[in-house]
Amino acid sequence: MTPAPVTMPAAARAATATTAMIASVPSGPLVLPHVDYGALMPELILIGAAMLILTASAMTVRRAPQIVWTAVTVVASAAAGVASFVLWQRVTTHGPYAGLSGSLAVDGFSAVFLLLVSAATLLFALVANGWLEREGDKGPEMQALAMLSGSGAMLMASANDLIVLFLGLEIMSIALYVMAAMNHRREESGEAAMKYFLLGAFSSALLVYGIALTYGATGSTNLGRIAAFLSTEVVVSNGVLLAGMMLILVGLGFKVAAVPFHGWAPDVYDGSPSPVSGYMAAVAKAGGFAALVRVLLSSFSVLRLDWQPVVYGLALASLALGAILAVMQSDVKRMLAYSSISHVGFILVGVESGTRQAASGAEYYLFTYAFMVIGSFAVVSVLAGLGDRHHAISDFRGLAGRRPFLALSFTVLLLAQAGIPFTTGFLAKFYVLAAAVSGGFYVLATLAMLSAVVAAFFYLRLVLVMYGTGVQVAPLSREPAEEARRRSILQPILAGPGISVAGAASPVAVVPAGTGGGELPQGSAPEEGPLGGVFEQPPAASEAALPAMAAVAIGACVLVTVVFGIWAGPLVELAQRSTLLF
Amino acid sequence: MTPALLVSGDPVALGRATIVVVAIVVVKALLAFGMLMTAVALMIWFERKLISDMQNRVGPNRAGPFGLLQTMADGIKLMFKEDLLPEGADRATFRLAPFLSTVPAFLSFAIVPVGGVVHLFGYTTELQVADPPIGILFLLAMSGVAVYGLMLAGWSSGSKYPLLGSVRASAQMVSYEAAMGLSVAAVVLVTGSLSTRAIVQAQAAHIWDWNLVRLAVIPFVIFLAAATAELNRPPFDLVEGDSELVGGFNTEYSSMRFGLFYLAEFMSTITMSAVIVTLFLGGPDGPVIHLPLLNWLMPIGWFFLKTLAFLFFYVWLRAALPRLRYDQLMDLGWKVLIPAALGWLIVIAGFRVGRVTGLVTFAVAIVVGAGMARAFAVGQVRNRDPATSSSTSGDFR
Amino acid sequence: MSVPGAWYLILAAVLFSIGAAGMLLRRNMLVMFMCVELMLNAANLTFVTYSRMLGDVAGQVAVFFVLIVAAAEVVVGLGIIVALFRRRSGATADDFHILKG
Amino acid sequence: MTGVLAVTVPDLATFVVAGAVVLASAIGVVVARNPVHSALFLVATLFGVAVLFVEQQAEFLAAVQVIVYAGAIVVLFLFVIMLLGVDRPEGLARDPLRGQRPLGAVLVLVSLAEILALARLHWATGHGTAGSTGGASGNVAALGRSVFTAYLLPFEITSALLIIAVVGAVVLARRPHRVSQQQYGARDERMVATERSGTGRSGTEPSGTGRSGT
Amino acid sequence: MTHFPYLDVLVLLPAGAAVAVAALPKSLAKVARALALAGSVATLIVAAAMAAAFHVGPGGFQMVSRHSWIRPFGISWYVGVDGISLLLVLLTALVFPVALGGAGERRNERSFLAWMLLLESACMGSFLSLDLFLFFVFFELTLVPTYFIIGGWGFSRAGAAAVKFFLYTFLGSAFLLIGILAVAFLHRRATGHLTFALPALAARPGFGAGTAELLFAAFTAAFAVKAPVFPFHTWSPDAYRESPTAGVVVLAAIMAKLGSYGIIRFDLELFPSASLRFAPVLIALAVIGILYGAVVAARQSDLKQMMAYSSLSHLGFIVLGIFALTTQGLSGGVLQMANHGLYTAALFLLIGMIYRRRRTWQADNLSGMQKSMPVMAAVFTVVMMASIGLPGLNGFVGEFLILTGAFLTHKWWASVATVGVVLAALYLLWAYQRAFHGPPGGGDGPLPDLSWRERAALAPLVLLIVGIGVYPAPLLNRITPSVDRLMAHVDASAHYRQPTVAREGARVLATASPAGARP
Repeated sequence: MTPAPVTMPAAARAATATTAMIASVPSGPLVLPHVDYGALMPELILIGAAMLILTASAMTVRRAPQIVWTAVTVVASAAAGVASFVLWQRVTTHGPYAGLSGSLAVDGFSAVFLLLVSAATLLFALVANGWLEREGDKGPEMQALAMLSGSGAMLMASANDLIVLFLGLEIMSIALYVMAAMNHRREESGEAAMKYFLLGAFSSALLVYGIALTYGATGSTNLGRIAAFLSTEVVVSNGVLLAGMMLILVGLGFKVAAVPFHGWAPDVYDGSPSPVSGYMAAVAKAGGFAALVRVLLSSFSVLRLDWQPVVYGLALASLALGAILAVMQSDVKRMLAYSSISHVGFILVGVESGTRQAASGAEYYLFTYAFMVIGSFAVVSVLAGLGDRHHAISDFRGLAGRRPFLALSFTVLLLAQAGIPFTTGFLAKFYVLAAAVSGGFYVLATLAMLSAVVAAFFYLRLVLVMYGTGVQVAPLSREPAEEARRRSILQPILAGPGISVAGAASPVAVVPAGTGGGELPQGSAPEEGPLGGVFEQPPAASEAALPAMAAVAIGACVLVTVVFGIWAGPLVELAQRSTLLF
Repeated sequence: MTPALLVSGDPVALGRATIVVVAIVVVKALLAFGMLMTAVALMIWFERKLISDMQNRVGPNRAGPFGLLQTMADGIKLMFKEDLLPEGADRATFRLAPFLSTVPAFLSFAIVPVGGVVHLFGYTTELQVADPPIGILFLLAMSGVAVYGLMLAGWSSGSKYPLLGSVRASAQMVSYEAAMGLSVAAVVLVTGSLSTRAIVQAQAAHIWDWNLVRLAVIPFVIFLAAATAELNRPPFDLVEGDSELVGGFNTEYSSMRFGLFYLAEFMSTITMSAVIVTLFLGGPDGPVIHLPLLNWLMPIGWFFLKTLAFLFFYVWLRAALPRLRYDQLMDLGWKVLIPAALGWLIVIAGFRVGRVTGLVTFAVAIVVGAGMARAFAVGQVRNRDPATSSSTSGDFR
Repeated sequence: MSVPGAWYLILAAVLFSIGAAGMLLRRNMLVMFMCVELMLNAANLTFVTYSRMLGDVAGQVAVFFVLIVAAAEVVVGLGIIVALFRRRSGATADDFHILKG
Repeated sequence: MTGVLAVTVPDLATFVVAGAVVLASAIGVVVARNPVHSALFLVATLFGVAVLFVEQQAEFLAAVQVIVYAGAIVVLFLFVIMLLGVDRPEGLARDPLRGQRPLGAVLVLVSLAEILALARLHWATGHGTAGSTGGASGNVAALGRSVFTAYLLPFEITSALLIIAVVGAVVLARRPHRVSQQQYGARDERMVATERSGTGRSGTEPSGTGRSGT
Repeated sequence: MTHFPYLDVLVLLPAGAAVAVAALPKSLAKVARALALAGSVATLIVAAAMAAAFHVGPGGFQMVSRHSWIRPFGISWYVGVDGISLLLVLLTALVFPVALGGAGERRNERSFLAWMLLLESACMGSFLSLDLFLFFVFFELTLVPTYFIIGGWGFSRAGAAAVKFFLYTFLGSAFLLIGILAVAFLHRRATGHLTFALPALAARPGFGAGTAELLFAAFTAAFAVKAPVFPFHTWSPDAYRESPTAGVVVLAAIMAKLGSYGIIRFDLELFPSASLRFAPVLIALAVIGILYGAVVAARQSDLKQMMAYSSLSHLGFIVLGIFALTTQGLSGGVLQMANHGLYTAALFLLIGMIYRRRRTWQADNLSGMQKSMPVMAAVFTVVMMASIGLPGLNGFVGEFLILTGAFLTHKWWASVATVGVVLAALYLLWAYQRAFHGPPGGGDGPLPDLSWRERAALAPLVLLIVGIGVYPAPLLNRITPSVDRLMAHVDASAHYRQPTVAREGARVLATASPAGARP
């Protein structure tokens, strides 16, 4: 096996491949292509493990405890991670190539995404374990579907053919539709799945039509051949190609929940089981962006001037709407959903510049964001209680007193998402902004940072709530207490637009609008330390034990976020190197 | 629309059509239709007579010799009955449904090679209405479409029992279609072509070239069972189980519309028998005396003989077997026929590659089959025990 | 000589638009889903037409895959719809138990 | 592509008829008030498309289209419609979201116009690889070959897709555990009222759904 | 020269102590305070040692420590100290132990101490960084501990104040980050080399004058918010009032200097010509801030609020000194940063001590404290006088240098600014009179005077206030070479010459005795 070192715009090679394919079609013995199992190993491991646990569960009378399925999933994901790493090693030593009749791109870019998906699946398995045990959901389906979905995302990331891309996307999404519907105790779960499904199907229809038009315009669905075609032919005002490209963009935009196509995200993140929301946010975005970046930056890089304005618009809209709407949420999961939309905006800011740096920036962002968001939803998942219902912001009140570990972890993860230094979140933002700035998109970068400020507001609000500050402790009676609690939570929210929006526009306007000075009642000494009350108050919600596996997952997420935020070199270099092999 | 599908492989579609060619096609179609209609009339008589014999009754004996014209009489009676349209019916659909049922039944017959090749007026033509390159897929397509007739008939009646009957019918037909397709796949695998003509020709040499033998009976059995279910014939006639559903999907129908359903059912039975003959029993293959007329009449004779055997078989089944319970029906389809068909297909494929591969595949298939049996057993246990239950059984139990 | 490909493509584009319009206009989940199928069909028609115009079988292969995907989507989508309805008004689906033969 | 004159009559007729059926039925899918009628129109569209496939030497796909789409997919649709008893006409009069209807229509029209304008009949610019897709009967073989050579990977990964579909169907069909449902939250799940619009033909309801048809 | 890695230790030692404190088991919670104090004192000792090892004379960076951090971006751990940062590092090292010792929080003490130590680390990092990225990281990092300190240990409306503080400063940094990126990438475009190191970027900027002005605006936005300069100050009264004593001490004494330090270090280094161009604007803002702060402060009866506005006024002086763009003014500005840090810290500590005794900040509710607390009254007087700018105390030296420096270039603005000095005297003395004179009232019995512990905390501040006032030469000796270097850089890059008098004047001052400081 001597894989041909194909870099994408290798026109000549693609051309010969085309003729070879056509010539081989009509007659003669069937020559199967060389199957590069090494390149497919991560996907194969995940699919195989999924099959294994499904079969095993069907064969045993007594339902095996959930931990068994989790263990298999963890081992399989770890193995897939190792396989991805081996692949990475191979790519770094032998160079990238297109395997399996050119339908699979084996390069650093895909290897990193394989690694990312493996890690995400592993973490998901850990988080989901506790969730499934709590909900009394026996059976391996959740874990199996997660692995299958992961394999779909992997295929998307390494697809070198639009058809493979489409199939990968469908494998990923269809599994996610099912996973979204798997909370039997919540009405919202079914509706979330429904909404996700309908819009997902709609978007994939758009994508398919886009692929069809692209196929017609370029004569191939192979990304390499499309690139070759576009680089050799002078395509002047090819409307079909543009329409096809835009439809592909829109289809993938739906998947990553970029703004005009984001409508499903909040409901779906809210309604789905919390671990699934995290997985969705990490893996679906990773897969979608991997495909988007590959398509835009390799095949359609010639048409840069055509897609850049669109991506610009998407990025801007995602940034603005994601951040502003997140501020208005009173539910943590919805807030995280909107925040994920603003993160999408950030990644698009990076993509916009269309350089190699953009690819690695997006990659780094997604890689680190996966840990943050899975960790965040893991915390939500642990706290949400039976039925996965309690995730209003008010449910997080005074968390620090009750669950210091969770509060601290969540704080770190939220701060990382807000982009605080010495976390990977900051570096990720820095990375994509660097890509944008180096591409000359100063205005976009600045607007992105402004959106980050708005975003910081709602992350911090949640942190504050967890640490019980700014909120007076509830009086005795129950109902008004609930009301008061809501109102006090809402107070910063109501003040929010005043502070954030006006604040973004002109700092001067804020004091009168917001929480201006000098209004303290004369003579009455201000109550000191709202924290005190919180610590003395008995915890309101019933305390469930922290599932050990979820704790491990959260800890791992936090560690990755902080450690690689400080010891930044390795991950950044990984991202940088991976796209050198792009 | 469908004629376009039909003739695509024929000269008409390729733009080489002359008037004569078109005429031949038209004549063939008309001939086939007439033949089928006659066959249906005879089949109804045949069934009633045979059943009554088996049940020690006399059966129809008034109209015509041996009651041969009984069908005719019934048909005329139906024709003149009042055509009722139920109050709650969805009118258009109610009217459409019988035709949706009849047309596929007839169209399926188009691909069946009735005999060999004849030379008439300087033109060579095959004794079948059409031989499209996708041949046998057309059968599957038509049997897929046939569901609509039943389904819509039940639904559009706007009443309870027909709806239940039609929901059952559609579930049953869709389920068994899978098994049927898989056993057809086995045939296609050994033939290497989808064309029915090619399938028949591949079986022409010897009796052990018949797919019945070459595929070691199993696909044949599966196809037979699946076809019976597709036809809603006993013992799979839950669709119209009179004791439970009054009359099933056609309860609200009367007059000729009812007659059309009846017609469709018998037409399908005949067509299906013919298809089985085509697929597994070599079609018109048989010893032929090479004389000018006989050499093309005898294959037709063989074909009719074989088909008749299956028709007899169907009637016999009806007389001999009780109706299945719905869950038994579904279990048979999903847990026996489909896995068996699939497994056997793989084994055959293995043997096509090489003997060792085939044996290995066979062993693996047995192991997998054992595993599956185990899994089904587990499922049974779980369904009985509500504590461990996570029932996956459908809503129709 | 057969009909020019462009005619087919325009037909497909119109079909696609009808599907998209239906998706946006209707609120019945099942009908919306059917509209998605219309869109997929439009894409398929486009693929087949291009396949003929380019003399390349890849387009037909793509249709093959789209069909598979559509089937898988339908299974899951309808499963979700059924699950949703069953949970919403517990009665509807459970009453089918009388079907037990 | 040569002009219209070169088109043979049967081809043209087939295209026109099938195309008309496709478009008319597609519109029917969208505007039919009863989901069952929508489904039937969908079948008609599918058949029309199948005919167009045949017209373009894609017989295999035409057959698969009918088998898979008409034979399985739409049947499933109808099945679900009947199973759930949602076959009541939908009140199209009510605009779901204020302004969504006109907006949607305008959006679609604009995109259609844009696609058509962008194309301006320069539909295919890719490399024509000359020659046909294999002729009348070679088509299926060519397709099969292609699937097992150039498209081996996508072909194989569809298995994952189908597994997911199966597992998904099983998971979704699974009832929540009875015990735990009593234990928690069964009540309020049931209390959520259904919002079915329109007045149903109660005759078609299999049983008892009338009480939810408020 | 292989010397002790003073700077690395200075940055990392408090962070290490923070981790150690946070990681202490609950059973050892009592040790936390001692440990934290030990950590901050150790930092102070290291800082002192560093100051001792500092070479007086050369204006460049010393004790540079550089290690590659994120190689793909050319980002490195690059720290160094010069005369300008030296002072601020010392101030930081001093104020933190004082704040911890003088105004600790008992509730949830470990977290508080950990956050404080982390904040110290971040401040140190900001003052020492020579890499723009590194600076930004530390600059941003200061927000988090501050946010938690205000939000967690503040007063009734601390939450809102903390959020406001965070958002405002974060908003400023948003522009800063883009500015930094732009500077680096423009540099790369010009040189083909991606780096964030300040000296490299300052030596060869890759942008023209127009771009420089935009970038200057972006950088200055961040610093102006942080400082705060007049129209960007609105977060500060809330934050000052609501934060706990230790927090406000650090906020006013150290954090505010981050802004002015940033202006000196980055604006002047990177965009000399733009600085020159925008100097009038900033001077105008500074003077408006001086007057506005003073007037508003005069109208406050809340002591803490008054001090907040007074800080605004004093910080205006610093900005005025910087943008006078004369060696004198700049030196004065740098010196005044340290001075202001010292007396503000002391004042806020004192106010905190008053609050601890009387649970109020309202000057009207306090009266006659002089009787019961003579020591406190004495200390308060000294510190207050320093704040007013009484000759012989440190405030005077700084303000005098600033005003003389500014007078050379912006005569009218400087004249107007002097009104601020007068106003400062007015409101401070008035407040003093209301709080300390008159009949003792409102309280419950005689109040205890300053405890030994409190005295220990205040002592170093008061000593330095007096010491610098009397003998500022050692500081000016260290500041002036760096300022000279900077001014030379500005002159060279902007084709500008500051008045000769200014340069020479500062030199004379640096070597002169306190008496020589008189005009």
